[in-house]
Amino acid sequence: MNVFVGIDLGSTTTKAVVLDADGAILGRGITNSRSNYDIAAQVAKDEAFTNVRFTVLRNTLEESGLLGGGLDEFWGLLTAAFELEGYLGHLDRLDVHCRDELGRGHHGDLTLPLSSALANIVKRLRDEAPDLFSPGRRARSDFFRDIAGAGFVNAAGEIAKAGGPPFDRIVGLFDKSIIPVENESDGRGFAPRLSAAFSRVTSGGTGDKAALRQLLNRAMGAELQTIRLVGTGYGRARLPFPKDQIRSEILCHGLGAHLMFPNTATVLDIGGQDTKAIQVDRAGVVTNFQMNDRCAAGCGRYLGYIADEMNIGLHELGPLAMQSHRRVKINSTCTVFAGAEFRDRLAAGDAREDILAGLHRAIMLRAMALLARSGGVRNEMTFTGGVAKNPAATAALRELVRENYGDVTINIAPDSIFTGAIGAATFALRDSVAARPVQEVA
Amino acid sequence: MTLTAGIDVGAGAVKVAIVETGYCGERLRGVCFERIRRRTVESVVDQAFETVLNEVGVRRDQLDYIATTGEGDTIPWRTGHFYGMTTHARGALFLEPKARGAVDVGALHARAMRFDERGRVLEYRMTSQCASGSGQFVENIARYLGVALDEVGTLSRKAEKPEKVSGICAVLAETDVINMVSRGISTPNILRGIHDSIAMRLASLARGIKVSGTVLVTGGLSLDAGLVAALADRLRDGAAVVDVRTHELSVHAGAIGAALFGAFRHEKLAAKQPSQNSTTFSEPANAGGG
Amino acid sequence: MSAPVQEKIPGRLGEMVAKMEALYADLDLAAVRDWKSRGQNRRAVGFLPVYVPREVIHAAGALPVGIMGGADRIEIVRGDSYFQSYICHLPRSVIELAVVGKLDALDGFVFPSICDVIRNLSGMFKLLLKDKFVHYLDLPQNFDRRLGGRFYIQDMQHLAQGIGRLTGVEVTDSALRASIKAFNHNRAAVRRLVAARSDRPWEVPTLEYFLLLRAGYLIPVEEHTALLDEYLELVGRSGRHMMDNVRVVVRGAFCEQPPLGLLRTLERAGCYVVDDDFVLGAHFIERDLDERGDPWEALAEGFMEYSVPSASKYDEHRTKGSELVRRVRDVRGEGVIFMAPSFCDPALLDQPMLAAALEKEHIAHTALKYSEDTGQFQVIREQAGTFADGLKLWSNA
Amino acid sequence: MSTQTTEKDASMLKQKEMIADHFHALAHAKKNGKKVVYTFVPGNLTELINHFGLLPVLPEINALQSGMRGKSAEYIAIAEKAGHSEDVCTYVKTDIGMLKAGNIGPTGEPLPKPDLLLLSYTGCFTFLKWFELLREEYDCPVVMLHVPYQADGAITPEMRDYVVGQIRREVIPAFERLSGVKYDEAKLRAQLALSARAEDDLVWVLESGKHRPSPIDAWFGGVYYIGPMFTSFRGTQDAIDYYRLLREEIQERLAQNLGPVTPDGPAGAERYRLVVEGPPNWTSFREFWRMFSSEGAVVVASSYTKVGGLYDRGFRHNPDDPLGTLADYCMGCYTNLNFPQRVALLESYINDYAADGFLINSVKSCNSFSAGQLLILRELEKRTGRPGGFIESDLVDPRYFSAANIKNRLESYFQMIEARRTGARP
Ligand SMILES: Nc1ncnc2c1ncn2[C@@H]1O[C@H](COP(=O)(O)OP(=O)(O)O)[C@@H](O)[C@H]1O
Ligand SMILES: Nc1ncnc2c1ncn2[C@@H]1O[C@H](COP(=O)(O)OP(=O)(O)O)[C@@H](O)[C@H]1O
Ligand code: SF4
Ligand code: SF4
Ligand code: SF4
Repeated sequence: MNVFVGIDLGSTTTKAVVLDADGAILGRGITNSRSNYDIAAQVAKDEAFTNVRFTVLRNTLEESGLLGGGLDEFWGLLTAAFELEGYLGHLDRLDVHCRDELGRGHHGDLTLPLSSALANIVKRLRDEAPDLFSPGRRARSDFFRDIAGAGFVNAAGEIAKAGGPPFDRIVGLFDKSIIPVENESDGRGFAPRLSAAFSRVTSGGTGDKAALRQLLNRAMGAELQTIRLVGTGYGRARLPFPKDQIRSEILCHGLGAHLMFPNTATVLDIGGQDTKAIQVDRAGVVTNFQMNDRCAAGCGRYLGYIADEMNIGLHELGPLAMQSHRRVKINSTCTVFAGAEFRDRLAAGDAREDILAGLHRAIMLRAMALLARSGGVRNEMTFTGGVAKNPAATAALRELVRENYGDVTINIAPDSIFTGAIGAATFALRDSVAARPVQEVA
Repeated sequence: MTLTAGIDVGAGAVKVAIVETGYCGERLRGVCFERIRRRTVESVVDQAFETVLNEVGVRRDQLDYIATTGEGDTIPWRTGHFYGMTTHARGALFLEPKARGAVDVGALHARAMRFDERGRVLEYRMTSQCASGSGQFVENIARYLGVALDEVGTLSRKAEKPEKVSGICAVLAETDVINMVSRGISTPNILRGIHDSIAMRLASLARGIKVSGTVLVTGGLSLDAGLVAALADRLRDGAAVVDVRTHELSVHAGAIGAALFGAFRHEKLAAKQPSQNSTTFSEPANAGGG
Repeated sequence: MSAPVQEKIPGRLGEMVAKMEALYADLDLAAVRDWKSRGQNRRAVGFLPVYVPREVIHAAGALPVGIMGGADRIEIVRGDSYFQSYICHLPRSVIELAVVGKLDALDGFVFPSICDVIRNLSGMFKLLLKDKFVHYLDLPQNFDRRLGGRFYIQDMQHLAQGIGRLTGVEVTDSALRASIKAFNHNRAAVRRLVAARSDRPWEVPTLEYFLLLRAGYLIPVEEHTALLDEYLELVGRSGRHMMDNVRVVVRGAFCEQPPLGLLRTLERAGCYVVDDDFVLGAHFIERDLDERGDPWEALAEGFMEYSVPSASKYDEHRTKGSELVRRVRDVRGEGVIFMAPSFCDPALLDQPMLAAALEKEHIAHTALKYSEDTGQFQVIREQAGTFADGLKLWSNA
Repeated sequence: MSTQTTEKDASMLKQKEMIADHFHALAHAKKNGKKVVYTFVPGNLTELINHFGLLPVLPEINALQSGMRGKSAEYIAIAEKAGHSEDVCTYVKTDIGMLKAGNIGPTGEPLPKPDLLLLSYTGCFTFLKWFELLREEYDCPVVMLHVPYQADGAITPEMRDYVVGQIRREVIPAFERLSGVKYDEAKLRAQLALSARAEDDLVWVLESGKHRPSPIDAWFGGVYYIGPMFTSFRGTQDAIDYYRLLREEIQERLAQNLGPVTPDGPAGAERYRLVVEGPPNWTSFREFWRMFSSEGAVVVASSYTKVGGLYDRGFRHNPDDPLGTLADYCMGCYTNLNFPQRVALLESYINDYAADGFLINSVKSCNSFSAGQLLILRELEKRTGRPGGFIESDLVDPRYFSAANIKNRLESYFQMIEARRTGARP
């Protein structure tokens, strides 16, 4: 199968989208951005390809009718097991890197206690893993760093309290090792991982093992031929592609939003460290844009700091803020001060959810200024980027748009975070169409 | 003899100091440092306060004056409050009698002050809206690089070719750092680059008030030898010779200064109303001391 | 930390303060609308800080209304889209007010030439509010009567004609004299207020002082004079106590005004503000103007010879440093706080010169920055507090 | 190609020589008994200063040069140390810093102290503060020349009288006192006639940007072209010679259909024609230029090349009305135009120079330029329908030049123009 790939290398997350020759989305992949951009791009792309293969597999399974009514259940188990396998693989490598670190001899007397603490933690994380990845348990981060990090820190806290080595030192092991873990590719590859997952699921004795495995092999064998790839995003200058395969993220977001919602006139994208307000014409071509300046106040990272301060996941922030009845007025300040501001307000007696509601509104106010700068909000508006996943942010946006621009349709797609990558992939497709005749002549 | 406590409530940590002043001068009896780490400030203050009282063997009611500083003016049981730069200057002078200037770098803010031989603040500056010269900044970068906070300084000092950090924003700099890692810049060179950029901001604060002579770095980042070195470099390339120092108890400067001013104030008040406060001055108050 | 809450003030004084607060909070200019509705064909003309001869507006039959931004009471949604982050805050809120229609009650606008931001804002108003009267008042920086004086009178006369076209009133000399008289009364009352506050700052808290002056920007001058007199009468009997605060002089806040929370923070941090340049346009001329001769000459003389210095006026005789020192001594100030809006070029560039003059006289000083919507006061409290600590701890040591 | 480079060098060498001579004369001013007047670029009274045999120093130009020579960061730090805020205009701080660091001029020779400060403030209030500050440093007399703003879009007789009156009654007598030379109107007329001659050639050069491809870059290149005219050489034979040479060189390029010459050599194909509002950045001038030239973007017209006069809109120094023409010149500079005028001017540039878009480089330092620029952007988009771009930097403060950020915006902007040009492709 011929495919076209778009990669959006954001400051926080890296996204990949795979299209077929008709422009239909076959798969998506996302990972957190990390110091090695090649790896980030590679991982996102692998994830997207995996996603494609899974789509193929699912179709094949459905067509075969092999599992009948049990398909959904099997599917749930298989995908969960696949994720679990991935997680365990990472965990192994985390363990190895932590041990390497211990072996370097920086830790003096603490080496032994740290080593046993580590063993303890890794065992714990392993034991907890199947539960974390059981089907139906959603609402956790997509990223190994976050999931393992949370478990690691919690365990370290308990061990330190129970007389183990100091908390900082244990957590230091994780901090040091997570970087190499993220910066090397998964090693194992798709097929063995799927196969291991399959074994996990079928060990219970579901269905016709041999027949299933055959189908699986077929789906895995499907050839995916990348015809063209376009990269975009904050880190695009560092992407390992030639210049003509790189597009500005402004154009990609504009086009992506247009493809998802063809009536889009205004696009707002709030990512981790930048906010963009974009106007597009009826064909999805950008006519105007504005970005935040050299200050990251009011971007997604702001919420990250708050989540850190509260020790909760990013996805939990929005719902909490939604419970507010009396929003506190906050003038959005420096992103780094977000935590302190939050603490201050708490000390002043404001309720958590009210403060959170105020913070969300503050972020959206900054975005409104950019929007106004770019030419205002026109009908329809599409909200993209990671922050669009946050219900309190979208609620604040709707409210502000209504107050200032009246009735405007606001589109928010569940996979809005992929907007830039969709735009990039579409550019890849269009470029290859446009390029072909030239190649033939040449 | 007067026994006083200073409590410095910061954005990142609570610091407590117990000081005894008398005929033999000022003596630091004990200190305590407790990071807040997502706990309520009150509980951290209580815990830190109890810890240090136990350590030096003093009861609360034996204290003549409990002085707060930093965000401590919300503590209901304080005797009085002094503002941050007042106390850091006094604490710096106590730790380094030659010092006539101090640069305090805390979790969110940085301050620079110049003072006289009695610790009287003559001029000061502090950062406001932007966190690009702060401890939190270093913490974030350290987290990105996978370096424990207490290694940051040592590593930074090993830098051979510090990488220039262009941006000013502490948040965007995180991405800069990712870029550097991907370009294969070594951890020491990155850290030193960060230190240099913070030091530049600090130096401009310090220069703004014309510090000279000996300057003590106080606050949490005084523990970061890399930053201290970078700051020393930065202040050296100006015309005036500045001797930048730090002290192992620098992080407690605010609390120490508060306790000392507490004593100062206590004596002043006592001089005004000797009868009311006379009990505080009686010998038995010393019983717990060593 | 959020701004500390003010306790309730009992009695008539409380009522007055409440009324002033209501005026302050009234971004829709209800008081102005109300005034307009009480007569035929009434017009109101807004003016920006600082040196605006309100007499001319008054004599032309319009209500002069001071525009001081939106403080921290409006959310800036559109204003930010007109200004980059490195421009002071005032024009954002003014534009915000203008584009959302909160200045609709005003029929014209006067922009005095105090800086490039206000200057450009006048042009923006021309582009944005095409049907309103916009006048840029190019204050002379040449103080020769035959040159600057003449030019200024011509400029004021243009202004009078422009407003006259709105109101249908021609500014006669006698009308202008009457206006000068009304404002002379007001100036005298303001002087009494200023004196009372520097004498007994515990009786006249900075917050109330500010609100009082601010009220004068929204109501007719005659009413304002009466308000000032009644207030002074009441606080004299209020029995407010003195606190252990230091006496400071504030400079730099002549244009964009600090938020109320900041004013409270200063007092809470131990500072009595005994002299300042808040709402400077309400008292930029420190004496009565001639009520008998040529009124245009009188106004020109008022600005050219008797107006208080600020960073926006050329310091022809190089006396601004000594003026400040004299002022500090006159009000027995213990120190000076330079408090300028962020990115205010005139005020910030002025500071080093003033600071040098203070240093020569060994007067303590410090500098803070704010913007009208500053919401966090910790840093300000700490800076002002340290300043007060320094003066207090060492006062008689 | 090689002939072209040498030809280009001719005008450039000429300018270099003029500048070197000027600074050399300044360095030896005191020794030669010459008196020195400091003043500002917009609306400068160069002819009058030269008339009295006085030597002009333009602190803005020194600040700009310090930026280009990589000295400004150090100077700004010195000024901030002396109590100046981070927020204020960095030209002022660079100048103050340079002064405190020994007042060494751009050619390495020392600059003389002023004997007089001519505070002619056209289009910028900061000038006023700047010379108040210099007065503190030098303790020398100041002459105030208040130049009224074109608030209602025109120069009124009252404004003109006011300025002429100030020149006649205050500036000229002060110059006479300082120089011991009597004012000679016939001589001034002759000078003004020389000014006008060079002005014709400058206009020709600037308008060559209308050609496609444009033989000049009217912003990055333009700042060199305006140099002699906007500074101390107007009304001199040197200026006439310089502009003659320059015109010939550009004529040559036009004939060959060549584009501008950049620091990296001749520019590639012209892909984007831009009108630019605002000054450039000096600290990373070449890098900045390269961000344009590498993408084939050429600036065909700019407002910055009008801060020292709107010659292309017809103004010429008029020998028949010497003081009146000086007054008109003072009041006619770009930053002394009101907003509707600025917008109309840019609009006509966009149309007359057939630009693909217009770009604003907003500098942090300069409220005079920057306050309200976003409204200009919006108005122009509305009126011309052509895409506007917006970038932010500073004149001489390297802390505010974020190359990655600017490059990102520029690339996006150029790609946007491209995408709009080609329209939607299937
Ligand atoms: N599940 C989620 N729930 C709420 N917010 C999220 C979630 N995931 C990401 N975000 C927000 O999105 C931001 C990252 O957005 P993204 O578009 O990925 O940024 P970038 O493109 O700059 O990498 C985070 O800082 C966070 O605020
Ligand atoms: N060992 C260390 N090395 C370097 N920095 C440290 C160390 N310990 C603490 N810090 C820094 O000190 C900061 C806290 O400093 P502190 O002066 O207590 O701040 P605050 O008074 O604002 O709470 C933390 O943000 C951290 O970055
Ligand atoms: S205020 Fe905060 S977010 Fe903005 S530049 Fe400074 S550190 Fe970055
Ligand atoms: S605050 Fe300063 S810069 Fe801003 S408008 Fe007022 S005087 Fe001008
Ligand atoms: S504000 Fe602008 S015009 Fe004025 S001196 Fe600074 S850079 Fe020049």
